[in-house]
Formats: sequence, C-alpha cells, structure tokens
Amino acid sequence: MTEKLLQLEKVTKVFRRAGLGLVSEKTTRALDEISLTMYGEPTIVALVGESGSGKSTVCRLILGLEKTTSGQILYEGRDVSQWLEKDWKNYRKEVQIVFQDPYGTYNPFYRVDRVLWTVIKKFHLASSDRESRQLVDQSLEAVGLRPREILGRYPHQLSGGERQRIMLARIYLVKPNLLVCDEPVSMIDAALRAMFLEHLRDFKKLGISCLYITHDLNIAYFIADSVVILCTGQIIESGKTELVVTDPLHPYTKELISSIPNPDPSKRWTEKLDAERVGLQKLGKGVGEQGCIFYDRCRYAMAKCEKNRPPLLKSKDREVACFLIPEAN
Amino acid sequence: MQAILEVENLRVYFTTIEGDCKSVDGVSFRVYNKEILGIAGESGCGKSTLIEGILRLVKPPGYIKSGKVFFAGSDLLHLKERNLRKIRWKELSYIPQGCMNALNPVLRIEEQIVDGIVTHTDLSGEKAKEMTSSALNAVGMPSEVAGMYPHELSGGMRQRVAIAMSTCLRPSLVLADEPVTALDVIMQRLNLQTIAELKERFGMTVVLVAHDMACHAEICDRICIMYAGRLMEIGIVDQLFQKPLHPYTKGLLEAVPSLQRRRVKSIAGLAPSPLNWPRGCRFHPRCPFQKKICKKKEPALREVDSEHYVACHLYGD
Amino acid sequence: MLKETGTNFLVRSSRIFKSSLKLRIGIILFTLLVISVILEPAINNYRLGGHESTEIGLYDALLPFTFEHPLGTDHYGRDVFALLLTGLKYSLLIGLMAGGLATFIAVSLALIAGYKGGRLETLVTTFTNAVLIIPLWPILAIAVLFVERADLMLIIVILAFFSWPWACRQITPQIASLKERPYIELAKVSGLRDLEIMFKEILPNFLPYVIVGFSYAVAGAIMAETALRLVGLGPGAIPSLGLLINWAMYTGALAQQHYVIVLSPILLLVLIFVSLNFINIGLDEVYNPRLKKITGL
Amino acid sequence: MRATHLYIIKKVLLYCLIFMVSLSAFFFFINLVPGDPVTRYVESMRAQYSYSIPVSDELIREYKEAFGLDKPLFTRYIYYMRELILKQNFGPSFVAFPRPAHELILSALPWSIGLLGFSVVIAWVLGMVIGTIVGWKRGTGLDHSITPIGLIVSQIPPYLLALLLLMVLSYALGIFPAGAPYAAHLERGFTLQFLLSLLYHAFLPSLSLVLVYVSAWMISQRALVINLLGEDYVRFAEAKGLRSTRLVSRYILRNTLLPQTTGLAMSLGFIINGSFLIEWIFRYPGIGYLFVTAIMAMDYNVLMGCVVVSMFFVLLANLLIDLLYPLIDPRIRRGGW
Repeated sequence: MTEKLLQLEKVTKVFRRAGLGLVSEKTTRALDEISLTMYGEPTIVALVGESGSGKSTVCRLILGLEKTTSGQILYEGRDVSQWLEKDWKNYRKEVQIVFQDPYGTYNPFYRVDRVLWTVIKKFHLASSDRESRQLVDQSLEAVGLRPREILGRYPHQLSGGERQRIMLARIYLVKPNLLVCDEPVSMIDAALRAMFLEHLRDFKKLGISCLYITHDLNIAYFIADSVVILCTGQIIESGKTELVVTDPLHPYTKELISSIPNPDPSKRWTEKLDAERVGLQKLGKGVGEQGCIFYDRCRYAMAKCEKNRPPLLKSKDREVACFLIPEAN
Repeated sequence: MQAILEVENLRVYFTTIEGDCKSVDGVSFRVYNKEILGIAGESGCGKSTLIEGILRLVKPPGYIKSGKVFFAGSDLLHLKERNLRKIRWKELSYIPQGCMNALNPVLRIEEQIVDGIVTHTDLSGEKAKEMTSSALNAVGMPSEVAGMYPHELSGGMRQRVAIAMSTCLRPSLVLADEPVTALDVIMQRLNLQTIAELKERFGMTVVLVAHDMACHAEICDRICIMYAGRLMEIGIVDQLFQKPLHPYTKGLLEAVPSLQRRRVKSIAGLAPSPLNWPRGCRFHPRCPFQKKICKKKEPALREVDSEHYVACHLYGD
Repeated sequence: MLKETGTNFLVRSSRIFKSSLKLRIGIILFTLLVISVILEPAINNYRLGGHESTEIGLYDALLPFTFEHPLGTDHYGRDVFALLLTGLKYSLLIGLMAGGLATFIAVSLALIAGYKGGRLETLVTTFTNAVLIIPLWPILAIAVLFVERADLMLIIVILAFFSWPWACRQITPQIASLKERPYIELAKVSGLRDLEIMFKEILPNFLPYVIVGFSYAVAGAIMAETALRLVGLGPGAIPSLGLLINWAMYTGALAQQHYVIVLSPILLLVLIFVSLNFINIGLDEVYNPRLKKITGL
Repeated sequence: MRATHLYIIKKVLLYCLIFMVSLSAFFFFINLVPGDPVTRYVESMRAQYSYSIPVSDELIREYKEAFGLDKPLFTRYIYYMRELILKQNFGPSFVAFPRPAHELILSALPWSIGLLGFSVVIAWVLGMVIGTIVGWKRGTGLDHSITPIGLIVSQIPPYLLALLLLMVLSYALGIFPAGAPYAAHLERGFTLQFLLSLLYHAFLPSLSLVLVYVSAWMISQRALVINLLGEDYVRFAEAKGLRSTRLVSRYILRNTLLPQTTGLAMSLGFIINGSFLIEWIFRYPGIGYLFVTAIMAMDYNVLMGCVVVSMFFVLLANLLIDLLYPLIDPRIRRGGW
C-alpha cells in the first residue's frame, strides 16, 4: 500500500487583507511552493517549523478551511479545488483534524459530548440511538476516559488534557484515513502530554495516518516516522526522523537541533550563539524574494546564496535545499 | 553561602466568588549571592504569582496574605512605597515575559529604557541615552533599536529589549518570569545564554522561572520544583536531575520526551484546583508511592542531602 | 471566567444574573418598568373610572397631591400619575419595537457580513461607521415632519431605521471574533452547513451581545423619539413621555415651577436609560472577564 | 515624506466620498418618504388658520413649480447637488422667502461652533482627567463615590438635563438667564463686558452638554485605565520604580489617547443630535435653534441646509481627528503610511 493518499503540489498561499479602494491592502506570503506527500500506508509525519513558518496554514489548506493561492492539493489523485459539495462531505469523513486549542474547540454553550454526537449524525455512523450511545462509550474508553465522567459535562468542567482526548475520541469514531494534528499538546500540561501521544500511536495501528504539526522537535522525534522541516514558508529539509535528527544536513536544521535545551546539566551548550546573526532578521525581507530563505541567519552563507534559491534535492530517503550539498551545484 | 533574598512562608491569595484562590501557599526559600536559581513547575502551580508576590506587584483581587521577603536588610512586604520604589530596578529588577506585551506600544524603546534610568540616577538625558545604547549592545543588539517602537520588533527581539532594560542599572538581583516562553528554540537559546552571560559580567544573581526543565538544566545552579502553590524540592541542579527525590519531580522529568530519551510516562491524575488543594501532601492523589500519612499530614521541606531539600514523607524518619 | 457548575440553561442564566450587581440592578429596574406598563390598562381603568388618561378636563386643573391624585393634576385637569403610566407605556412600546426591529436588521447584517468576511464585511463596517458619525436625529425629524400620515407603526419603522447602527456597532466586532473561534472550524470539518453553523454555533454564544445591542438600540430609539416629541413631532394622539414633557413646556410648567409635571416624565426616562445601561455594563462585566478580574467587582 | 502626503490625500478623498454618499442618501431618503413639503406646508397653514383659503391643487402646483419640486427626482437631485457644491446654495427659505437659506444658516453657524466646540473639548479633557484619577484610585472611597454618579448622569440625555437646569437654575433660582446668547442691551463687539455676557449666557447650555459628556468620558476612561492596569507593560513600568505621575502620564494616559480620540470622533454626530434641542431650549441662536424653528415653520430648504451643514462639520472634525491619529499612535505612523 504505497499509493499516494494526499499530495500537496507546489502549494503557495498568500494572505490578503481585504481592501476597498481607499482602504489599503496588505499581503503576506505564508507558504511558498510547498510539496508534500502522505502515503496510504499508515505513517506519522511531523511537520516542524517555528512560529511564522506557515505550518498551521498547511493544516488549514488541507482541511479546506483556506484556499490555495496557487498549486494543487490532490486527494487520492483528485484535485480538491474541483470538488462539489458531495465530494467535500466524503472528504471530511476521510481527513480529519485535532486543533491546537483544547479550550476554543468546544462551543461553551453545549456539552462536550456534542462533538461526538455531531459526527455520528453527520457521517451516519450509527443506525439507532442505542448503537450511537454504544459508539460514544466505546470511543471514550478507547482514549482512556470513563464515559460516566464525561457525558453531560460542559467544557469548562474538564481539563485541557481531557478535552483533547475527547477530540481523539471523535477521531476514533470517524476513523479517517488521514488525521492532521495542529500542535495538539502545546496547550496541555507537560505531565499529561505523553498520554495523548500514546493514543495517537495506537491510532496508527488502526490504519490512521497522521500529519503532526509542531514546533517541538522533541515531540516530533518521539512520535514521527519522518519529519519535514519548514522555514518561513519553505521546506528546507525532510526525511526519516532518526536520520534528520541524528545527522541534519541543512544549517538551519543543525542549529535548530543543537539549540534544543538538553535536560541533562552535564551536557550544557558549549558554543555561544552569535546574537547579531541569529537575533536580527533583517526587517522587511519577506518570503518569496530571490535567494535562500535562511541567508540572513546562516553562518555558512555564500555569495550565491543571496541571489539564488537552492533547489530541494531528493536523494534516496531525504530531501534538502542547500548549496552546501555538493549535488546542489 | 550568603543569601541575597530570603522568602519566608509567603502566601499570595486571590479573592474569587468561590472563596480564596491560594496560588502561593506557604513558600520559603533562599537565593544565594551570584547564583542562578531556577523555579520549575507546570502552569497553574503559582510560580509567576510567587515572583509577583516577591516584587509586591500583585494586583487586586490578588493580595499578599502573609509572609516575609528579606532583601538588602529589609522586609520588602512591609517597606514604605517610597523606599520600595528606590530599591526597585536599581537593586531588585524584573524581566517579564516580554514577547507579548511587556513593552509600551506607544513609546520608543529608548524612552522606555531612559525612564528607568533617570528615575534612579542623576544622569542627564544625554548620558542616559548613551547608557541605553550600551545596554542594548550588551545583549547583542545594535543601537538603532533604541529609536524603534515595540511593534517593529519580533517577539524574540522584544524579549531581548526587556532583558537589556532590566539589567541596564546592573541590579544585584534579577527575577526573570518566563523569559524564554513562547519563543522559538534558537531564540530561546540565545536569550538564555544572554542572561547567563550578563549574570557573569555584571555579577548579578538571577531567579529564572520557566516551565521547561531542560532550560534550567542548561544554565541554572540550583532549582526549586513547585507544585500546587508550594515548593516540593530544592536542590543543586546536577543532583536534582541525576537523583530526583520527590515523586513529582521524577514524574515531571519522565513526562517530557527529548532527543535523548524516547520513553515517556505521564503523571496520572489531574492538577488540583487552587481553590481547594488536597489535604495532607498536595501531590498524594497522583502519587504512586502514597502512604497513609500522606493523606493526613502535609510534609515539610527538610534537608535530606547537603543542599538538597524535599517535602515528602518517603524520606526521613 | 464564569465558573458555572449547573448544567441547564436556567441554572446558567441565574448564575450570570447573580454574578454582577449592576446586571441585577438593571434587570430588576427594567422588569419593574415593564410590569407597570403591563398593569397600566388595569390601573388606569380602575382609577379613572373608564376614562382615558388623556381626556381633558376630567378633574380640576393643577390639583395638589392627594390620595386620589398621588401626583396631582396638570393644566388640563388630567391625572399626572395616570398620564405617566400611559406615557411610559408608549415610550417603552415604541422603544422596544423600534429597538427590536433595529436589532433584527443589525444582527442580520452583522451575521452575513461577519460570516462571509472579506470585502462585504469591510463594506458593512465602513457603512455603519459612516452612518454613525452623521447626526441622524435632524434627518429623522425631517422625515417625520414631511411624512404623510405619521402613525405609530411608521414612527417605529423610521426609528428602527435610524437606530440600527447603534446595535450594529455593538454586534459586528463580536461576531467577527466569534467566527474566528476554533469550534466554528471544528463544526465546518464536522460537515455542518453554513446556516447550521450560523444558527447553532454562533448565535447562542452571541446572545449576550445581541442583548447589549438591543438595549443600545432601545435606548437610542427612546431617546430619539423623546426628542421628536419635545419639538412637537410625531402622532399627537399617542402620548409618550416625550409628549408629556412637550405639553408641560407649552403650558408653562417650567417657568411656573410645577416641578412634578416636568420632573416625573424626565425621571422615568432617566430610569429607563439607566436600567438599560446597567444591563449593558453588567453583561460586559460578566462576558469581559478581564475587566472583572481586575476590578474584582 | 511622500507617504505622508499620500496618507492625507487618501483620507481627504475618503471623507469626500463619504460626504457625497451620505448627502445623496440623505437627499433620496427625504424625497422618497411619502409626502412632500409643499403639500404638508399648505395643509398645516390651512389647519393653523382655521378659515379656509381656497387652496386648490392649482396653488400647490404653482408652489411646487416655484420651488422646482415638480421636476423628476433625478433632475432635482442633479440640480440640488450642483447648486450645493458649486454655489453653496441651499435654495430659498420658505418662510423668509426670498431670503436664501444659506444666509440664515451662515449667521447661525458661529454660535453653534462656539458652543459645541467649547463644550465638547472641555468635557473630553475633564472626562479623561477625572476618569484617569478614578481608575487609578479604583476601589477607594473616591471611586465609589464618583463612579455611580457618573454612571447615572452619563445616561441622562443632555436635552433633558437642560430642561432640569433651566427650571432650577434659571426659573426657580434666577442665577442664570433663560435664553438669548447675550444681554439684550449690549452692543456686539470685543468688549470685556460683551464677552463676559456671552460666557454667562452660554453657561447653562454648555453645562448641560458638559455634565453629561464628562460623565460619559469619565466612565469609559475609567474602564480603559482599569483594563490597562492589567497590561504587562504597566506592571513592568511599575517594577521599574517609576513615580506615579510618570507612570500614569506615559504608560496609561498615552495609551488611552487613541481609543478615546476614536470615541470622540464617533460620538460627535450623537452630541450634535442633542445639542440641536439644547439650543432650542435655551433659545440659543445656533443651527439647532434654526432647525427646530424651521421644523415648526416647515421650512424645507432651511431644514435640508441645516442637516447638510452639520453633516459637513462632523465629517470635517472626523477627518481632522483621522489625520491626527498617526501622531498619537506610532503603529499607524510606521505601519500604515
């Protein structure tokens, strides 16, 4: 089963603040020709990027919450922009999401279990009330929650960790082919994160692929089969997790990995970062201009990096976009 | 070792409709001269409120219920407003979580730094401006930043400006409240290193609050673990990471994945509510080693090893 | 944040009611006003023996306070207390109906603009703001002056037409922030249709703001109507509080210092405005936790 | 500085557009309301002088012709706009025919601008100051005594307050005059006596506006200040050990300036609504007084003219405030220009 499930082909997204003649317009380029493929075989892919890298935009584009400015998103080989209402409905059943904010995803007006009943109703998962009740119980138990303690509660009565697990129960009900997670544990207590991540791993065994969006390489390393590193709207490196983390090729990835604080006081940072280089992105330089995206902050920057954008080179099991790689020249 | 700050039994409460919210509930510790002391704990454990309490910045409906904070020979909590103002900034300074909103959006960076300088020194405007640019240079920022407004800087840069601002008068003690939270890792590293470097250069003492213990491991000398409004463990950083004593500390260290360790384990149960802390040891409902006594008696912080304090019934008698 | 422990709507409402003193005062005052309006026909019918409160010469002119006439009578021999009740009835009626209509216009506009976003939203906000900064009352006065038959319904419609921006200004920003909430997106990916999202997800959370917008519109409508009546515009057969003041002014009650005749309708009007405003502030306190947290009220 | 020019030009154009659009909307609205001024005028004349003048449709038609009301709506619109914009001509007054309406309006205008400008500025400044103090001292006795009063006074429509003030301070106690802009025996001129008389007569109308709007600004300023006190940067400034005066002026007052200026701009139209009646109540010869008397006389062109003029001035004030924004807020200065 290695057929392509979801493909992003040179996807670009430019945000535009609506203007009205005399009211001025503003544009920001969030994504710049991103290509990404998820295969049918259940895998967990982590999309890692810092704030402003456009990682959440990827998630919103896949879910159809935003439209691409250019480029295509193909699901099972079909272009989603050509779809009708009916196709979308089907797609929703097969591609689902867990949002970042466990507080905002629940409508404070309703009980928490409404998110479960809604998908049962909308996706016709049960034929009778009894059956749907059973499904709900089953799904909650699958994520380690006791239905008696959850059903009928209002969102504010539950903790962030519990709410996020109910979101997983919702995924368990729908059983999509692809699950997109947008930093699902960044807003819950550190002590409770592991539980969530374990359930996500279990889902892989159920045949659910996952695109896990995060800024935290630690978590990516823990959960993902492969990682994709995003830097200000462009993919600069990707490959099997183990490989990328232990042997990063791109200077950005290297710096990223070496900067992660190590919970071992005997192995502290030895090298001091250069504040002038790292701390000051030149103001006003946006994405989409020519040259390497990391040029300003790169310690190995060469003359040609300023004017030419390095291509994303594919080798056997990884991709990297940097002129330091001999093949790039 | 000589203590520069001593906190004794500090309690900071918030009045709510449902009763007092006991955010900080009886915290005592010492900060030694020229060290970096880390305070770690999950969100809601009261670590930021603790800092506000020490600085007397608690706003209503919050109030300081009781306690003593000794600094430079006087109790900060009972100091006259006027005298407190003199100590602030010059001796006892504060780095807020700066990436969000710590800088006044309508004043230039320079004006905001100069404000502090002219209040506490007799320097002329010109001299104060010079000091501003040297303070900025000290954190590796060019002097042009002085003429900018906060909205023109990225989150990480704003945090660095806040660091520059807080250290420009070379205070003897700096309390940093989550100075690297919500920053990207590279920026986080840069800021942590800057704080450590300034500390060395100016001979300051730093209290560093952060929820990510890995950050503490990188630069702290000693570390306090806070849970449910109280300190659970205090120790020298190597000791504490290699041989954590309190079950909570152990759990916390095991809960977070890292590039060095792929096995993680959650702490079971939920964080308790500050409106109603559990009786006895506050961690007992989630503790895998709980004994009978844990439900009844709250353990006191006691020295188990040299400079290693823990509040747990598993140790001692 | 609100810490509701109850589970049903009624319990939640009562929690909200309890959590702000100002809201409580506002609601109680306004309810009292509404109750006296509901009882008006019964009271006046009983006290005036079936006569209309506006009937001229029913009693002697300018009688002092007695048990029979708690607030005396006016220049035309009408019972002031009875007139006040009638005036209050029409003022509130006009205000509530015009305010309701205005809120309806505002909510529909805001829902469409807020949900669709983009240019349409910019257009609606720009338009609302433009309408808001223009002095509307003179335009309203001209319209009422030249209209062929100034009856109650027409006045209400015109007033509504002029007070919707007040409601709209309260509502549009809220809806814009509500539709950014993740639960709206969750609803979308759960396959809910646009209309379902608007009515099931947005509208319930939006209710307090609708109430705020409504009470702004009601206050605005009553204020405008009173001002119209003061200069003698509008249907003369329908005595609202503004018209009572107009009568008082024209009979010289001001210069002759018949305080009660002038003061009582003014005080009633102020009571209406104050109660509506307290409801607004109260709701704001409840739904704007930041303000509450700091004031600790 | 070309960006600055562009900003100014853009804003001016935007306001011109708003003015034109609202003018047109106003014109069509008034003309599309069923009923027309001449018929209503003649009707009211008939009603007022209860003898029956032989009013035939003929007469009404002649009247309409004289005022150009018989032409199709669109022609009238073009004509009206052309006269208005090119010649600042509102057409003749009905009552003071053939005196043109704009003459009446022009003579009334200075009174209104003086009274309103003065009151609004005073109220705004005072409200900001008191609101800041009360917000800063929140929860104290001062706050608890001033705030509730402000909450209630801010809800009284100014014209009702004007009636109360008139009744008490003028009729009952006789401290202030009940009408007229200055003492009747005085000559107009720049004499101290005349100026004092002006202030004396303007006091009550001004007070009724000021009292209400001071309360309103105070309440909103208090809320803003209290909100700001929770801001991280105010807390940070406090940790700097700044003196309260510096803290309040630079970290609190400065930051409330923008929303309060916006509030001022937004409320001008509303303030003018109320001031129309106040001028009438105190027989103060401004636009408002002219307008209300024109209502009684059904003087169509004067009415239209009053509205157009007040619209123009409100938009002008808004434009000026808009142009001031970048000076108040660097975010607009650096971002938007």
